[in-house]
Amino acid sequence: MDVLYFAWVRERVGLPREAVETEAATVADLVAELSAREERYAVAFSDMAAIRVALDQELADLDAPLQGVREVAFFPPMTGG
Amino acid sequence: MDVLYFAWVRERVGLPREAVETEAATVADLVAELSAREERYAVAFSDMAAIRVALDQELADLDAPLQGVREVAFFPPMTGG
Amino acid sequence: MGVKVQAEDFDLGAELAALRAGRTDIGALVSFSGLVRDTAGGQPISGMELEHYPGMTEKALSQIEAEAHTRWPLQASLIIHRYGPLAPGDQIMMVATASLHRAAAFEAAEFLMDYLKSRAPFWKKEAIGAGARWVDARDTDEEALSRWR
Amino acid sequence: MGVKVQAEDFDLGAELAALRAGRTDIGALVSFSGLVRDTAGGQPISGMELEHYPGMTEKALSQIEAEAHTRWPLQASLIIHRYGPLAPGDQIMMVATASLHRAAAFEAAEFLMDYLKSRAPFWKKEAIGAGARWVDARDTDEEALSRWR
Repeated sequence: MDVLYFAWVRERVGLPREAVETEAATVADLVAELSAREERYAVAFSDMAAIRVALDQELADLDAPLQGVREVAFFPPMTGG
Repeated sequence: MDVLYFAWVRERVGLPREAVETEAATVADLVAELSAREERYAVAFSDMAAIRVALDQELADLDAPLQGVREVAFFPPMTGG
Repeated sequence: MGVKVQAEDFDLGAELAALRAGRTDIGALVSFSGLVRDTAGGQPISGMELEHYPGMTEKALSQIEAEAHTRWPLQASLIIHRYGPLAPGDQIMMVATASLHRAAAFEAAEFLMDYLKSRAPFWKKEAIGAGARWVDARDTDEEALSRWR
Repeated sequence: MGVKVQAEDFDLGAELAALRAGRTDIGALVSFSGLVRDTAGGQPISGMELEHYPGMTEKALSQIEAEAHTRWPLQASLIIHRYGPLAPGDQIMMVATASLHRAAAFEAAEFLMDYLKSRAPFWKKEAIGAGARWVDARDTDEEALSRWR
Protein backbone atom coordinates (compact mmCIF):
# COMPACT_ATOMS: atom_id res chain seq x y z
CA MET A 1 0.00 0.00 0.00
CA ASP A 2 1.24 3.50 -0.81
CA VAL A 3 1.36 5.90 2.12
CA LEU A 4 1.60 9.64 1.37
CA TYR A 5 2.46 12.52 3.67
CA PHE A 6 1.86 16.24 3.09
CA ALA A 7 2.86 19.57 4.64
CA TRP A 8 4.30 19.30 8.20
CA VAL A 9 3.38 15.61 8.40
CA ARG A 10 5.69 15.06 5.41
CA GLU A 11 8.43 17.14 7.05
CA ARG A 12 8.21 15.20 10.33
CA VAL A 13 8.10 11.77 8.70
CA GLY A 14 10.92 12.90 6.42
CA LEU A 15 9.58 11.70 3.08
CA PRO A 16 6.61 12.41 0.78
CA ARG A 17 5.57 8.80 0.10
CA GLU A 18 6.57 5.21 0.71
CA ALA A 19 5.32 1.68 0.07
CA VAL A 20 4.25 0.02 3.32
CA GLU A 21 3.66 -3.70 3.89
CA THR A 22 0.99 -3.99 6.55
CA GLU A 23 -1.82 -6.18 7.86
CA ALA A 24 -3.39 -3.21 9.71
CA ALA A 25 -7.19 -3.46 9.65
CA THR A 26 -7.91 0.25 10.10
CA VAL A 27 -6.23 3.64 9.70
CA ALA A 28 -5.77 3.79 13.48
CA ASP A 29 -4.04 0.40 13.42
CA LEU A 30 -1.68 1.64 10.69
CA VAL A 31 -0.88 4.79 12.69
CA ALA A 32 -0.08 2.67 15.76
CA GLU A 33 2.07 0.31 13.69
CA LEU A 34 4.10 3.14 12.11
CA SER A 35 4.44 5.02 15.42
CA ALA A 36 5.84 1.87 17.08
CA ARG A 37 8.27 1.37 14.23
CA GLU A 38 10.23 4.68 14.41
CA GLU A 39 10.32 7.83 16.50
CA ARG A 40 9.72 10.17 13.53
CA TYR A 41 6.28 8.58 12.93
CA ALA A 42 5.45 8.80 16.63
CA VAL A 43 6.29 12.52 16.48
CA ALA A 44 4.27 13.11 13.30
CA PHE A 45 1.24 11.26 14.73
CA SER A 46 1.51 12.53 18.32
CA ASP A 47 -1.70 14.60 18.01
CA MET A 48 -4.14 12.77 15.78
CA ALA A 49 -6.76 15.51 16.28
CA ALA A 50 -4.51 17.63 14.03
CA ILE A 51 -4.27 14.95 11.31
CA ARG A 52 -6.62 14.36 8.38
CA VAL A 53 -6.72 11.09 6.43
CA ALA A 54 -7.63 10.26 2.83
CA LEU A 55 -8.15 6.72 1.53
CA ASP A 56 -7.77 6.46 -2.25
CA GLN A 57 -8.09 10.27 -2.39
CA GLU A 58 -11.35 10.50 -0.38
CA LEU A 59 -11.44 11.95 3.15
CA ALA A 60 -11.94 9.19 5.74
CA ASP A 61 -12.09 8.65 9.51
CA LEU A 62 -9.43 7.09 11.72
CA ASP A 63 -11.53 3.97 12.22
CA ALA A 64 -12.06 3.44 8.47
CA PRO A 65 -11.06 -0.08 7.28
CA LEU A 66 -8.01 -0.43 4.99
CA GLN A 67 -9.31 -3.50 3.15
CA GLY A 68 -8.83 -2.97 -0.61
CA VAL A 69 -7.29 0.49 -0.16
CA ARG A 70 -4.28 1.24 -2.38
CA GLU A 71 -3.36 4.77 -1.27
CA VAL A 72 -3.44 6.25 2.24
CA ALA A 73 -2.58 9.91 2.82
CA PHE A 74 -1.91 11.78 6.08
CA PHE A 75 -1.91 15.58 6.27
CA PRO A 76 -2.86 18.56 8.45
CA PRO A 77 -6.21 20.39 8.08
CA MET A 78 -6.35 22.03 4.65
CA THR A 79 -5.57 25.72 4.20
CA GLY A 80 -6.27 26.45 0.53
CA GLY A 81 -8.37 29.24 -0.93
CA MET B 1 -39.73 74.45 -7.86
CA ASP B 2 -38.54 71.90 -10.42
CA VAL B 3 -40.65 68.74 -10.61
CA LEU B 4 -39.12 65.69 -12.34
CA TYR B 5 -40.80 62.49 -13.53
CA PHE B 6 -39.13 59.19 -14.43
CA ALA B 7 -40.06 55.89 -16.13
CA TRP B 8 -43.83 55.29 -16.42
CA VAL B 9 -44.61 58.31 -14.26
CA ARG B 10 -42.84 60.43 -16.90
CA GLU B 11 -44.78 58.68 -19.67
CA ARG B 12 -48.14 59.23 -17.97
CA VAL B 13 -47.50 62.87 -17.08
CA GLY B 14 -46.15 63.36 -20.60
CA LEU B 15 -42.96 65.25 -19.81
CA PRO B 16 -39.66 64.67 -17.97
CA ARG B 17 -39.57 67.88 -15.95
CA GLU B 18 -41.38 71.17 -15.43
CA ALA B 19 -41.24 74.26 -13.24
CA VAL B 20 -44.22 74.37 -10.86
CA GLU B 21 -45.46 77.39 -8.89
CA THR B 22 -47.01 76.04 -5.71
CA GLU B 23 -47.75 76.85 -2.10
CA ALA B 24 -48.10 73.14 -1.24
CA ALA B 25 -46.76 72.40 2.27
CA THR B 26 -45.99 68.71 1.74
CA VAL B 27 -45.38 66.23 -1.06
CA ALA B 28 -48.90 64.87 -0.57
CA ASP B 29 -50.31 68.40 -0.96
CA LEU B 30 -48.37 68.84 -4.21
CA VAL B 31 -49.68 65.51 -5.53
CA ALA B 32 -53.25 66.56 -4.71
CA GLU B 33 -52.74 69.96 -6.35
CA LEU B 34 -51.30 68.47 -9.57
CA SER B 35 -53.96 65.71 -9.70
CA ALA B 36 -56.72 68.31 -9.44
CA ARG B 37 -55.11 70.38 -12.19
CA GLU B 38 -55.15 67.84 -15.03
CA GLU B 39 -56.28 64.27 -15.72
CA ARG B 40 -52.79 63.04 -16.74
CA TYR B 41 -51.45 63.82 -13.24
CA ALA B 42 -54.44 62.12 -11.63
CA VAL B 43 -53.67 59.01 -13.74
CA ALA B 44 -49.96 59.07 -12.93
CA PHE B 45 -50.64 59.49 -9.20
CA SER B 46 -53.67 57.16 -8.97
CA ASP B 47 -51.74 54.59 -6.88
CA MET B 48 -49.33 56.41 -4.60
CA ALA B 49 -48.18 53.08 -3.07
CA ALA B 50 -46.43 52.53 -6.41
CA ILE B 51 -44.72 55.94 -6.38
CA ARG B 52 -41.42 56.91 -4.78
CA VAL B 53 -40.42 60.50 -4.06
CA ALA B 54 -37.06 62.26 -3.86
CA LEU B 55 -36.56 65.78 -2.48
CA ASP B 56 -33.37 67.43 -3.71
CA GLN B 57 -32.18 63.96 -4.78
CA GLU B 58 -32.77 62.23 -1.43
CA LEU B 59 -35.58 59.68 -0.94
CA ALA B 60 -38.42 61.14 1.12
CA ASP B 61 -41.90 60.28 2.41
CA LEU B 62 -45.23 61.61 1.13
CA ASP B 63 -45.71 63.71 4.24
CA ALA B 64 -42.29 65.36 3.97
CA PRO B 65 -42.41 69.19 3.98
CA LEU B 66 -41.53 71.07 0.77
CA GLN B 67 -40.15 74.14 2.55
CA GLY B 68 -36.80 75.08 0.99
CA VAL B 69 -36.90 72.22 -1.52
CA ARG B 70 -35.74 73.10 -5.05
CA GLU B 71 -36.21 69.75 -6.83
CA VAL B 72 -38.99 67.17 -6.38
CA ALA B 73 -38.91 63.87 -8.30
CA PHE B 74 -41.62 61.23 -8.74
CA PHE B 75 -40.83 57.73 -10.01
CA PRO B 76 -41.73 54.03 -9.65
CA PRO B 77 -39.75 51.67 -7.35
CA MET B 78 -36.22 51.35 -8.69
CA THR B 79 -35.16 48.37 -10.79
CA GLY B 80 -31.44 48.78 -11.36
CA GLY B 81 -28.69 46.25 -10.81
CA MET C 1 -13.61 53.81 -3.71
CA GLY C 2 -15.25 54.80 -6.93
CA VAL C 3 -18.61 55.25 -8.65
CA LYS C 4 -19.08 55.52 -12.40
CA VAL C 5 -22.42 56.06 -14.18
CA GLN C 6 -21.98 55.80 -17.91
CA ALA C 7 -23.58 54.78 -21.21
CA GLU C 8 -20.43 53.01 -22.44
CA ASP C 9 -19.56 49.40 -21.74
CA PHE C 10 -16.79 48.60 -19.22
CA ASP C 11 -13.99 46.03 -19.12
CA LEU C 12 -14.67 43.92 -16.01
CA GLY C 13 -11.22 42.29 -16.09
CA ALA C 14 -9.40 45.61 -16.52
CA GLU C 15 -11.40 47.18 -13.68
CA LEU C 16 -10.60 44.29 -11.32
CA ALA C 17 -6.92 44.35 -12.34
CA ALA C 18 -6.77 48.11 -11.69
CA LEU C 19 -8.37 47.67 -8.28
CA ARG C 20 -5.50 45.49 -7.02
CA ALA C 21 -2.66 46.85 -9.17
CA GLY C 22 0.52 47.35 -7.16
CA ARG C 23 -1.15 46.33 -3.91
CA THR C 24 -0.12 43.53 -1.55
CA ASP C 25 -2.61 44.20 1.26
CA ILE C 26 -5.70 42.63 -0.33
CA GLY C 27 -6.57 39.03 0.54
CA ALA C 28 -10.00 38.69 -1.05
CA LEU C 29 -11.54 40.30 -4.12
CA VAL C 30 -15.22 39.78 -4.99
CA SER C 31 -16.99 40.98 -8.11
CA PHE C 32 -20.59 40.89 -9.24
CA SER C 33 -21.74 41.77 -12.72
CA GLY C 34 -25.30 42.00 -13.96
CA LEU C 35 -26.04 41.02 -17.57
CA VAL C 36 -29.01 41.50 -19.89
CA ARG C 37 -30.85 38.17 -20.34
CA ASP C 38 -32.65 37.23 -23.52
CA THR C 39 -35.85 36.21 -21.74
CA ALA C 40 -37.99 37.56 -18.89
CA GLY C 41 -40.86 35.61 -17.41
CA GLY C 42 -40.66 33.16 -20.32
CA GLN C 43 -40.93 35.89 -22.99
CA PRO C 44 -38.08 36.70 -25.40
CA ILE C 45 -36.42 40.07 -24.79
CA SER C 46 -34.87 41.86 -27.75
CA GLY C 47 -33.25 44.58 -25.65
CA MET C 48 -33.55 46.93 -22.74
CA GLU C 49 -33.57 50.66 -22.07
CA LEU C 50 -32.12 51.81 -18.75
CA GLU C 51 -33.38 55.18 -17.54
CA HIS C 52 -31.73 56.93 -14.62
CA TYR C 53 -31.87 60.17 -12.60
CA PRO C 54 -28.62 62.02 -13.38
CA GLY C 55 -27.16 63.58 -10.26
CA MET C 56 -29.18 61.55 -7.78
CA THR C 57 -27.76 58.31 -9.21
CA GLU C 58 -24.15 59.20 -8.44
CA LYS C 59 -25.15 60.58 -5.04
CA ALA C 60 -27.12 57.44 -4.08
CA LEU C 61 -24.39 55.05 -5.24
CA SER C 62 -21.71 57.02 -3.37
CA GLN C 63 -23.81 56.94 -0.19
CA ILE C 64 -24.32 53.17 -0.50
CA GLU C 65 -20.60 52.64 -1.10
CA ALA C 66 -19.66 54.84 1.89
CA GLU C 67 -22.10 52.91 4.11
CA ALA C 68 -20.43 49.62 3.06
CA HIS C 69 -17.04 51.05 4.11
CA THR C 70 -18.40 51.91 7.57
CA ARG C 71 -19.73 48.36 8.00
CA TRP C 72 -16.80 46.31 6.67
CA PRO C 73 -13.03 46.87 6.58
CA LEU C 74 -12.70 47.30 2.82
CA GLN C 75 -9.40 48.08 1.12
CA ALA C 76 -11.10 49.04 -2.13
CA SER C 77 -14.48 49.08 -3.85
CA LEU C 78 -16.00 50.05 -7.17
CA ILE C 79 -19.48 50.50 -8.58
CA ILE C 80 -20.13 50.94 -12.30
CA HIS C 81 -23.67 51.21 -13.67
CA ARG C 82 -24.65 51.83 -17.27
CA TYR C 83 -27.71 53.59 -18.69
CA GLY C 84 -29.26 53.82 -22.13
CA PRO C 85 -29.99 51.06 -24.66
CA LEU C 86 -28.62 47.57 -23.96
CA ALA C 87 -28.79 44.29 -25.90
CA PRO C 88 -29.06 40.71 -24.56
CA GLY C 89 -25.66 39.57 -23.26
CA ASP C 90 -24.55 43.15 -22.52
CA GLN C 91 -23.13 44.08 -19.14
CA ILE C 92 -25.51 46.29 -17.12
CA MET C 93 -23.37 47.01 -14.08
CA MET C 94 -20.70 45.72 -11.75
CA VAL C 95 -19.60 46.03 -8.15
CA ALA C 96 -16.28 44.94 -6.69
CA THR C 97 -15.09 44.74 -3.09
CA ALA C 98 -11.64 44.01 -1.67
CA SER C 99 -10.86 43.06 1.92
CA LEU C 100 -8.48 40.99 4.06
CA HIS C 101 -10.83 38.02 4.28
CA ARG C 102 -13.55 36.51 2.15
CA ALA C 103 -16.50 36.99 4.51
CA ALA C 104 -16.19 40.79 4.51
CA ALA C 105 -15.68 40.98 0.74
CA PHE C 106 -18.70 38.74 0.00
CA GLU C 107 -20.99 40.46 2.50
CA ALA C 108 -20.06 43.95 1.33
CA ALA C 109 -20.67 43.01 -2.33
CA GLU C 110 -24.10 41.59 -1.47
CA PHE C 111 -24.90 44.67 0.59
CA LEU C 112 -23.95 46.95 -2.32
CA MET C 113 -26.14 44.93 -4.68
CA ASP C 114 -29.14 44.78 -2.33
CA TYR C 115 -29.10 48.54 -1.74
CA LEU C 116 -28.30 49.43 -5.32
CA LYS C 117 -31.30 47.35 -6.50
CA SER C 118 -33.87 49.19 -4.38
CA ARG C 119 -32.26 52.57 -3.62
CA ALA C 120 -30.38 53.74 -6.73
CA PRO C 121 -32.64 55.52 -9.24
CA PHE C 122 -32.51 53.24 -12.29
CA TRP C 123 -35.50 51.88 -14.19
CA LYS C 124 -35.43 49.07 -16.75
CA LYS C 125 -37.76 48.93 -19.74
CA GLU C 126 -37.66 45.64 -21.64
CA ALA C 127 -38.39 45.43 -25.37
CA ILE C 128 -40.71 42.49 -26.08
CA GLY C 129 -41.71 41.98 -29.72
CA ALA C 130 -43.00 45.32 -31.03
CA GLY C 131 -43.74 46.62 -27.54
CA ALA C 132 -41.92 47.48 -24.36
CA ARG C 133 -42.66 47.00 -20.67
CA TRP C 134 -41.32 48.62 -17.53
CA VAL C 135 -39.80 46.00 -15.25
CA ASP C 136 -41.66 45.67 -11.93
CA ALA C 137 -39.67 45.87 -8.73
CA ARG C 138 -39.66 42.48 -7.02
CA ASP C 139 -40.91 42.13 -3.44
CA THR C 140 -37.87 39.94 -2.76
CA ASP C 141 -35.59 42.88 -3.58
CA GLU C 142 -37.15 45.05 -0.89
CA GLU C 143 -37.12 42.11 1.53
CA ALA C 144 -33.40 41.57 0.86
CA LEU C 145 -32.69 44.85 2.67
CA SER C 146 -34.00 43.48 5.97
CA ARG C 147 -30.85 41.36 6.24
CA TRP C 148 -28.77 44.51 6.77
CA ARG C 149 -30.84 46.32 9.39
CA MET D 1 -18.19 23.71 -15.34
CA GLY D 2 -14.44 23.51 -15.03
CA VAL D 3 -11.59 22.90 -12.59
CA LYS D 4 -7.97 23.85 -13.20
CA VAL D 5 -5.07 23.15 -10.83
CA GLN D 6 -1.91 24.80 -12.08
CA ALA D 7 1.37 26.45 -11.12
CA GLU D 8 0.92 29.27 -13.67
CA ASP D 9 -0.93 32.50 -13.02
CA PHE D 10 -4.35 33.05 -14.61
CA ASP D 11 -6.09 36.04 -16.21
CA LEU D 12 -9.19 36.69 -14.07
CA GLY D 13 -10.74 39.04 -16.63
CA ALA D 14 -10.16 36.66 -19.55
CA GLU D 15 -11.62 33.74 -17.57
CA LEU D 16 -14.75 35.74 -16.69
CA ALA D 17 -15.12 36.94 -20.27
CA ALA D 18 -14.80 33.36 -21.57
CA LEU D 19 -17.44 32.17 -19.10
CA ARG D 20 -20.11 34.42 -20.60
CA ALA D 21 -18.84 34.65 -24.19
CA GLY D 22 -21.63 34.31 -26.72
CA ARG D 23 -24.24 33.69 -24.04
CA THR D 24 -27.44 35.65 -23.39
CA ASP D 25 -28.92 33.44 -20.68
CA ILE D 26 -26.80 34.63 -17.73
CA GLY D 27 -28.18 37.36 -15.48
CA ALA D 28 -25.63 37.36 -12.66
CA LEU D 29 -21.91 36.58 -12.63
CA VAL D 30 -19.98 36.44 -9.34
CA SER D 31 -16.24 35.99 -8.95
CA PHE D 32 -13.99 35.57 -5.96
CA SER D 33 -10.23 35.69 -6.10
CA GLY D 34 -7.79 35.03 -3.31
CA LEU D 35 -4.52 37.00 -3.21
CA VAL D 36 -1.26 36.64 -1.28
CA ARG D 37 -1.04 39.34 1.41
CA ASP D 38 2.25 40.83 2.58
CA THR D 39 1.49 40.35 6.27
CA ALA D 40 0.01 37.61 8.45
CA GLY D 41 -0.81 38.14 12.10
CA GLY D 42 1.13 41.41 12.03
CA GLN D 43 4.32 39.82 10.64
CA PRO D 44 5.68 40.62 7.18
CA ILE D 45 5.41 37.79 4.66
CA SER D 46 7.99 37.60 1.88
CA GLY D 47 6.23 34.82 0.00
CA MET D 48 4.27 31.60 0.20
CA GLU D 49 4.63 27.99 -0.91
CA LEU D 50 1.41 26.17 -1.77
CA GLU D 51 1.60 22.40 -1.50
CA HIS D 52 -1.16 20.17 -2.83
CA TYR D 53 -2.13 16.52 -3.33
CA PRO D 54 -2.10 15.93 -7.10
CA GLY D 55 -5.02 13.78 -8.17
CA MET D 56 -7.08 14.26 -5.02
CA THR D 57 -7.09 18.03 -5.53
CA GLU D 58 -8.82 17.86 -8.90
CA LYS D 59 -11.22 15.18 -7.62
CA ALA D 60 -12.16 17.18 -4.51
CA LEU D 61 -12.69 20.43 -6.44
CA SER D 62 -14.83 18.66 -9.06
CA GLN D 63 -16.98 17.11 -6.33
CA ILE D 64 -17.47 20.49 -4.64
CA GLU D 65 -18.37 22.10 -7.97
CA ALA D 66 -20.83 19.31 -8.82
CA GLU D 67 -22.45 19.68 -5.39
CA ALA D 68 -22.92 23.42 -6.02
CA HIS D 69 -24.70 22.63 -9.29
CA THR D 70 -27.14 20.30 -7.49
CA ARG D 71 -27.95 23.03 -4.95
CA TRP D 72 -28.28 26.08 -7.22
CA PRO D 73 -29.39 26.53 -10.84
CA LEU D 74 -26.00 27.56 -12.24
CA GLN D 75 -25.43 28.26 -15.93
CA ALA D 76 -21.67 28.10 -15.56
CA SER D 77 -18.93 27.82 -12.96
CA LEU D 78 -15.16 27.72 -12.76
CA ILE D 79 -12.53 26.94 -10.13
CA ILE D 80 -8.83 27.68 -10.65
CA HIS D 81 -6.31 27.02 -7.89
CA ARG D 82 -2.55 27.48 -8.13
CA TYR D 83 0.25 25.61 -6.33
CA GLY D 84 3.99 26.23 -5.91
CA PRO D 85 5.80 29.41 -4.92
CA LEU D 86 3.81 32.67 -4.78
CA ALA D 87 4.77 36.27 -3.98
CA PRO D 88 2.78 38.98 -2.14
CA GLY D 89 0.13 40.38 -4.48
CA ASP D 90 -0.03 37.17 -6.54
CA GLN D 91 -3.34 35.51 -7.31
CA ILE D 92 -3.77 32.22 -5.40
CA MET D 93 -7.09 31.05 -6.78
CA MET D 94 -10.48 32.06 -8.17
CA VAL D 95 -14.02 30.80 -8.36
CA ALA D 96 -16.77 32.10 -10.62
CA THR D 97 -20.49 31.33 -10.71
CA ALA D 98 -23.16 32.35 -13.21
CA SER D 99 -26.90 32.16 -12.66
CA LEU D 100 -30.18 33.87 -13.54
CA HIS D 101 -30.30 35.89 -10.32
CA ARG D 102 -27.80 37.31 -7.88
CA ALA D 103 -28.78 35.31 -4.80
CA ALA D 104 -27.94 31.94 -6.41
CA ALA D 105 -24.67 33.22 -7.90
CA PHE D 106 -23.52 34.76 -4.59
CA GLU D 107 -24.52 31.75 -2.47
CA ALA D 108 -22.91 29.23 -4.83
CA ALA D 109 -19.65 31.21 -4.88
CA GLU D 110 -19.58 31.35 -1.07
CA PHE D 111 -20.38 27.63 -0.89
CA LEU D 112 -17.51 26.83 -3.28
CA MET D 113 -15.11 28.94 -1.20
CA ASP D 114 -16.22 27.49 2.14
CA TYR D 115 -15.82 23.90 0.97
CA LEU D 116 -12.64 24.55 -0.97
CA LYS D 117 -11.05 26.10 2.15
CA SER D 118 -11.62 23.05 4.36
CA ARG D 119 -12.01 20.15 1.95
CA ALA D 120 -9.58 20.65 -0.95
CA PRO D 121 -6.05 19.36 -0.17
CA PHE D 122 -3.94 22.51 -0.27
CA TRP D 123 -1.51 23.67 2.41
CA LYS D 124 0.08 27.11 2.68
CA LYS D 125 3.55 27.71 4.08
CA GLU D 126 4.41 31.36 4.65
CA ALA D 127 7.98 32.66 4.42
CA ILE D 128 8.71 35.00 7.36
CA GLY D 129 12.18 36.48 7.52
CA ALA D 130 14.68 33.62 7.19
CA GLY D 131 12.12 31.02 8.30
CA ALA D 132 8.81 29.60 7.17
CA ARG D 133 5.62 28.57 8.94
CA TRP D 134 2.71 26.33 7.97
CA VAL D 135 -0.54 28.29 8.08
CA ASP D 136 -2.94 26.93 10.72
CA ALA D 137 -6.48 26.12 9.67
CA ARG D 138 -8.89 28.60 11.26
CA ASP D 139 -11.76 27.32 13.41
CA THR D 140 -13.99 29.82 11.62
CA ASP D 141 -13.32 28.04 8.32
CA GLU D 142 -14.64 24.73 9.66
CA GLU D 143 -17.58 26.56 11.26
CA ALA D 144 -18.41 28.19 7.94
CA LEU D 145 -19.46 24.78 6.61
CA SER D 146 -22.32 24.54 9.10
CA ARG D 147 -24.19 27.16 7.07
CA TRP D 148 -24.64 24.65 4.23
CA ARG D 149 -25.81 21.55 6.15
